[in-house]
Amino acid sequence: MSIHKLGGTPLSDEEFKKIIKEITRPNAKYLMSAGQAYSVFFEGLRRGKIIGTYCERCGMIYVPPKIFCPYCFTTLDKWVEVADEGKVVTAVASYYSANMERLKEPQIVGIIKLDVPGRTFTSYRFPGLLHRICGASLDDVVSQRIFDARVKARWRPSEERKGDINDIECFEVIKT
Amino acid sequence: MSYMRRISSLDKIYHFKTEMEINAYHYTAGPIGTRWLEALKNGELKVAKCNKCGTRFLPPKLYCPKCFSEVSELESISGEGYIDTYSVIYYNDSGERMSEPVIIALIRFEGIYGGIIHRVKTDPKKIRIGMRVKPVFRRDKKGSIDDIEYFQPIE
Amino acid sequence: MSQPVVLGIGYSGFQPSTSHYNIREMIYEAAAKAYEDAGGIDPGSDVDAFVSCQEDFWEGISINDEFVPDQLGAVLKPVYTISGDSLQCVLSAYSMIRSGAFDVVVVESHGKPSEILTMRDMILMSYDPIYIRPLNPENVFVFNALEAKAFMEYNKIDREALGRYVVSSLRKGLRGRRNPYASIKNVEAYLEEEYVVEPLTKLDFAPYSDAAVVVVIASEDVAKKFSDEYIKISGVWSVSGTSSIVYDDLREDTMTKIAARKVFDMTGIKDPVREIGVFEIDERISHVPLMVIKALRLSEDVNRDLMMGRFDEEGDLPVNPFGGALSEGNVLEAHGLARLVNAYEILKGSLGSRRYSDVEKILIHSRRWPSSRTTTLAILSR
Amino acid sequence: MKTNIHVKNRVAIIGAGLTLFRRRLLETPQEMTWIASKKALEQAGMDFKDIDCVISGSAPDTFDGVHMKGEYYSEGAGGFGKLHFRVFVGGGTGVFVPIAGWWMVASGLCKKALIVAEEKMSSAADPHPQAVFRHIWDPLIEKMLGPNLIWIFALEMHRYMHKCGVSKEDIALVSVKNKANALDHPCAQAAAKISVEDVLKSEVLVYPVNRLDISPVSDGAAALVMVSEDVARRYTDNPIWVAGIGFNLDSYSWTNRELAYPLYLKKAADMAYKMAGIENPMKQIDVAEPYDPFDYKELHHMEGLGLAPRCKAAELTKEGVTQRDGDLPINPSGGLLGVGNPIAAAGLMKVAEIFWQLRGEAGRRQVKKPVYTGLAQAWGDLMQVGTVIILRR
Repeated sequence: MSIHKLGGTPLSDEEFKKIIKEITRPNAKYLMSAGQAYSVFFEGLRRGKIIGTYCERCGMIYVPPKIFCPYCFTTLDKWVEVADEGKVVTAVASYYSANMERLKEPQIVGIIKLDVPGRTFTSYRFPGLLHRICGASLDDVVSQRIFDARVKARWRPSEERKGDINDIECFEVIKT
Repeated sequence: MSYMRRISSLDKIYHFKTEMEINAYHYTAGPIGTRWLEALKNGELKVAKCNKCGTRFLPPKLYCPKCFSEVSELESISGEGYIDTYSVIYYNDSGERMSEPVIIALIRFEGIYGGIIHRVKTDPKKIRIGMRVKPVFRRDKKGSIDDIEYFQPIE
Repeated sequence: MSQPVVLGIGYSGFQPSTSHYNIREMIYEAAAKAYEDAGGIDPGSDVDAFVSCQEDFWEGISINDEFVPDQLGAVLKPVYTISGDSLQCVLSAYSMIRSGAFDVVVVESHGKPSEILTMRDMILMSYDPIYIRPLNPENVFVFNALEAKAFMEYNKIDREALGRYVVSSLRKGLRGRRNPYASIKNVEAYLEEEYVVEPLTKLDFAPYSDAAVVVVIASEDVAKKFSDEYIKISGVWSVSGTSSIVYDDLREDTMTKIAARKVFDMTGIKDPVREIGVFEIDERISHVPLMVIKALRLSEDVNRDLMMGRFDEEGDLPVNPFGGALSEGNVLEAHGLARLVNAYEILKGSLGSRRYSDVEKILIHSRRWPSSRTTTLAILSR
Repeated sequence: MKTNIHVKNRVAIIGAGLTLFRRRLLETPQEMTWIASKKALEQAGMDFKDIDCVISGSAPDTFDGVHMKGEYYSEGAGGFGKLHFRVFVGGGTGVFVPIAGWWMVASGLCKKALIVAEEKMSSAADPHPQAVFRHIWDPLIEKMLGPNLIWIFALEMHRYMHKCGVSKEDIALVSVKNKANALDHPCAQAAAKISVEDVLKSEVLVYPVNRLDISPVSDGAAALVMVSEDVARRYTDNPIWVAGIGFNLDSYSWTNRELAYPLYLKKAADMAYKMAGIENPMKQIDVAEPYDPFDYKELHHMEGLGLAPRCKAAELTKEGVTQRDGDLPINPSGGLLGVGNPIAAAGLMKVAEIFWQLRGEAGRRQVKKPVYTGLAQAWGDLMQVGTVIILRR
């Protein structure tokens, strides 16, 4: 039967290994500007602060910041410092690294809805960050106790900070 | 913290090096391409042939580039072709002058649709469109278009 | 049938580097200007859909479609990406409006080549991985030079003609608005340049620029509500090349030929030489506009017509009269929109002298750079 | 977006074709594209020379390992010398290709269009195709945290479980159903008879995601032939009409919004329903193929599409409503969980399935009840894109 009628030619792992192939090692490197908003954000992290932008029209606060409000389409240049504290809106326990290598102990990561003094946000739009969560156990995740838990940024010592997201080591669960 | 409306000084702008890579891509050549590369590995330059419309073509594909029927055949050719167009590289991508200019040409073959882009080894002053050439194979071959080291003029 | 029109344009950048701004901030600036130019439209309530033309390997982000909406004011709106030249986005927007289902479509495109550190490898990644890439030539533009050689030999176009084109275009660029690379050169200086990849010298390649361009396209009926200063898109068509470049005839521009036939048919153009007032053509590599001139049958003898200045500002067939990509720089997929912006400004009378005040139709052309011959043509008219 | 009373030209689908979906195929991206196109054309009774436009889609270039890959694979669809462009909305691409195809035909610019989607993930062989997903994040912020792809879906799944009170057992039922449905699909890669137990006992990757909650890595291509009404009448007595299209994209700031409910999908669906004149999707949609790269996504998407009340999709699944012989068959093809997930091709496979279901040509996969209106949907980017197409007999 013709190949197209069969729908193609499957290869097993073994066959794939043996068969003739061409190989390319990609070299795709970039030097990216953080631009206006992120540069202020990173400078803030270096100084131990979480900085966002504030839209005067709709009241939304953007963390990470933007110099425009995507909803009102206005230019933003009001900067606000938000708390380095907040609560967990979701969290998971990862047994794999970025390169998909198996980890011995699961790493807990989550999304943190950050506090802004004097403001409340719905669960639909809020300033939030993805980060590692420390001081929580696998059981805290599985039992969903981690949801709504209060967490606070654990900062690297100021001399080790470089002005990137890893200046925050993790968000640590505040024991009550 | 007080800020200007915008940052203008360059030292306040953060930059990050980043990449979009994996270790390596491995490309298979398809049912006909694989057989064609195997032939190259044996030092033979073949062409694909469409049984429906008779088109003989290079590079080989599972489908005929003329009538889009399925292709299953390879045919031997002498390997003698001619230069359809060429270029000479005098400077590399980094802007350095080449110690020895490299000629790249599109080589076509009588009666064959398509052709091959490859190196030609000759004096850049002597090269011309229409010049007849043939492939020179490497000693160690692996089943790649690069098994042909270059094409050389037929005296 | 709804007539699609260009209602507004905005851009930022067109500089060798724009390191103070993240690309999304540049797009915001371009979008804000475009919406204002369109009569003050509100992206949230007045726009039906948004489309971005871009390619991931230029961005350094896999699936960069993710990052399209916010800076366009397009969050929770119909938004999509075409991995192609920005004139293909115009084609798609044109079709959306003609379908009757959409009234206002925003097209965005951008390029930030100043942030790409490994351009050579990226260009090589765009070639066939089995039959071309393994040659790994010392200069990846050699494949473009194969075409330049074939075209020039077959049509007996000499090096001086190419030089004349380049020199003239760089000078025309001095009158344009977005041209960091415009300059005064003479043909003698061009002829002294060494070949980089024969028959092309470094003057034959547009240097890189960063830019973002946003264009608002609308049906004529709806456009009228916002502004009466719009420009019609009379026709647009795109024709794909093949990545097996050896299947093609490199001596002529097959894609432009096919696309022109279709676009002239759509717009009822019988005699392009008489009916089209200005040509905005892709010149990111200098032999390409000459191939296009041939394919459009604008000239029997390109050497002679270049010598006579027919393609200059005062000629009867002005090509890129305010400079093309050689002057403004190669802005990657945004190139097609850069041509459109020039045409829009000329037709509105906001760019150039009275010389062009009677121009009715402008042809714009963009070809995918660097490895594909895929071509898109459009006719803009008053 | 106006309703379809303003649209003059009706658009029909008259043929569909698929390659096998497999972890590895020998064929090149061009050849895979050709196989799917050839099969779709054969069903339509057409040849490549009859086609005037090719609209294609494919997910990231970083899978195939070809920059500007649309320019590369389009040759296999006969794109050379014809109109072709490639659309790309991440995982939502597969369903978006016929959406773009719809307006190319509805506008009258194209009469006979080939709609094709291709993905060759196996080329990204070293270390693994999944490694490509490192590059989908904001490179300056999230990528610096060393995330893997499963993080974000696990975060969304867990938020959904928490908000809606859905258990892992409830979710696993989807995987069990879809993999079983795929046993009847000739192209399927991951068809299996498994139990909820098997899913729960499979390796935990990122809690709450286990290995059997996820669709596999695949090579594959899919194609449709999409034509204007007059052409359709000439070629077939049984055309399937495009009744509605919808698409919508939320903010890239995915950590700044509610993940338990896909608002963007509701908006995409509303756009399509409005065009198709559908007011009560739960009653008016007879069969649906929502996007299921993970099992929870089927439930999540049913709710976004209005095919289940919010937080109630798991209940419908438990009651058997979504089985092939149920009241609202969901993913009768076997979905991505069962047939496989060559990203863009998987989305288009879903549209092909609805086409075959409405024609009554789905063979052993044919749903029990009579079907007149069907829906296919895909999803992607940073959990922010919804693409929806509604077909009608």
